[in-house]
Amino acid sequence: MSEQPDAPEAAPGADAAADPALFAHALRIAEALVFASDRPIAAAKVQQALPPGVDARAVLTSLLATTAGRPVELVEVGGGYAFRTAADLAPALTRVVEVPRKLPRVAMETLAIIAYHQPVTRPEIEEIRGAALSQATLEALLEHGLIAPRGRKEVPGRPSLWGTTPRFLEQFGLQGLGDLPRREELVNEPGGLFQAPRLQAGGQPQG
Amino acid sequence: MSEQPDAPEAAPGADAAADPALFAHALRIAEALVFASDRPIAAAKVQQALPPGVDARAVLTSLLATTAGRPVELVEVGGGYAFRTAADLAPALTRVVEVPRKLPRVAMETLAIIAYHQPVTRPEIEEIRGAALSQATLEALLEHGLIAPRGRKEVPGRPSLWGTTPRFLEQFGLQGLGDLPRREELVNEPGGLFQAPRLQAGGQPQG
Amino acid sequence: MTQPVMHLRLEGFEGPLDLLLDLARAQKVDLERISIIALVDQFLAVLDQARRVRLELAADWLVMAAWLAWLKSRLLVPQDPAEELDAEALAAALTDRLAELDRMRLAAAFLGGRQQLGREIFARGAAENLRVEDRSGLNADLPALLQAYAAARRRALARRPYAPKHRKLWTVQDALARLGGMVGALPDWATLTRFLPEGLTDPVERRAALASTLIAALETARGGGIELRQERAFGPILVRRSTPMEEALPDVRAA
Repeated sequence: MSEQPDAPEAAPGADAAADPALFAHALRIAEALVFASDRPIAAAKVQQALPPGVDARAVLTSLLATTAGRPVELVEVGGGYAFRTAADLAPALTRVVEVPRKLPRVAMETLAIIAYHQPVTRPEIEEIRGAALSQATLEALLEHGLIAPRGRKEVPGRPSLWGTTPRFLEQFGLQGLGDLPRREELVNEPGGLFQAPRLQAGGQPQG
Repeated sequence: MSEQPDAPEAAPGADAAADPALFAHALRIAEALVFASDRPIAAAKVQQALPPGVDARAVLTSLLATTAGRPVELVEVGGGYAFRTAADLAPALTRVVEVPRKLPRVAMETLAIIAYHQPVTRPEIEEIRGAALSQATLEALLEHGLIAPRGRKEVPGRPSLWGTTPRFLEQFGLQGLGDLPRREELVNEPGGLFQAPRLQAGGQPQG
Repeated sequence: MTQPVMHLRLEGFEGPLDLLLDLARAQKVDLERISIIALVDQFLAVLDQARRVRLELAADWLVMAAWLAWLKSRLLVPQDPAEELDAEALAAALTDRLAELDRMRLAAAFLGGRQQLGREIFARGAAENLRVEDRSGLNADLPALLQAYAAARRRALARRPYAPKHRKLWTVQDALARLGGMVGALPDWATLTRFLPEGLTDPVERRAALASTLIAALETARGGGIELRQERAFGPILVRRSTPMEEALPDVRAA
């Protein structure tokens, strides 16, 4: 692409250009070497494998041109050269594997508390979990579409109220919130100590 | 797309051949797919990536022909297809690539015995060699991935049975165990079984 | 280096079979025409030389030497024809073993002569991963959700400072008031437990109320307001309003 074989002013590759057979052999070596290398290979390293008098840069530049459009193309990456399958073949080659992720523990607990105590504010969630709640956790749940804001609570600061979404019901295979087991079945709440901020989610099967 | 209405008896590759553009696309996909991997890819696996109606074997056969003589050639090895550097480039490449140490003679003999007598127990190997086999030798072969246990022999002591791996075929560039010289061929030239102590069975497999 | 060549030579062999194979090769004849007797002589000669230089010989060498010597004697002077056949079969088995070892040596040479992956032939150094992982899905089910809720609550509760349970205790005064209020309406004997306050589910609170009510009943009985009766140990305690007219009746019964 860049080297003109008859360009007389081409400094480094000049003598190589004079011997096409030698240059062709160097091309073969360079191609095989880049192929065999386990990481992008620098021009200087390629140079070591080439016959004396052939400039690695000229060879690699030529190889860039000849492999362009091939199913596997030479590319320059990270200070070296490597072969990469052509981008247009990606749809035919890549196999998409679904790897469902687990929610982190904090997110799962937060989601459970929102499910049982909705609509509930962040400070209330922190009170119920007995631990601080990061914004990132709420955002992760939002991103998965599992929770949604449900207006604001009319107390100083007007904190957002959170509730679960239809996507939440779908994820956990619930017809409605009324399908959740009652809280008392899960935890022995000491009667007087813990005043539930909300009435029990299990009790009010709406939706 | 795949069936020719007027040629119902067409062989698998025939309809693909009828559409040169489709076949050319399949060639690109197959080349990229095999090139991307460092292990042999089975024809069946290639088939999955090809457009319907194009026969993988026909594509791979064509690819074997078109890449022959290239610095990186398609070869059939270990039950699949893989790209490998051309043999004539070895001297240039080994100047740059670090080459692992050769297996010692004992290990090579043990490997040969396992290849020909598999599945075989360690005492049986020792019987053939007429000498004790060190644990280190077996471990070296295991470490190289050339041999693998194949269950146990139902005799007193239940010794492990050993066999060669697909990696063994890859290492020595064999398509299958059938590529090994037949036992009769190992009894070499007339004039003396014991004449050539370490003959170079070398480069070419059998005819 | 004072050790003679033979020492080094024997050590170069992988056991007696290896030496036998080497000696057989030196005969430069076909396998079928190999002279077992000559082979035995050569083998024993090598071992003799080794002994002369005080080379320690491993047991398997000595076993092989003894066996070969025995084989040679049977081949030379068979005591009966059956034994001769036997010796010939053993000799044939030995040549078979030597031939098999030789084949395996050739097989090893075949493998060693091939161009090897990673030595002369190279594979793709940096394999490309063509798998794309779709991590957008969520791996969460209802049991996990419920466990998370229970775990969060348990932890939160465990973290709270310990506070003894608040008890609603039924005092003797309470019991006196309730007894006084209820007993007037009773037509006949009633069990003491009828005078307990309603809605007591906690067993501790219930036992405390029972004790208070009993004390209140005893107190009231002492004042003559009611009568108490228990027909057997641990039986129900019965209560009724005192009626002066029937005062004699308990005495009759008691008598």
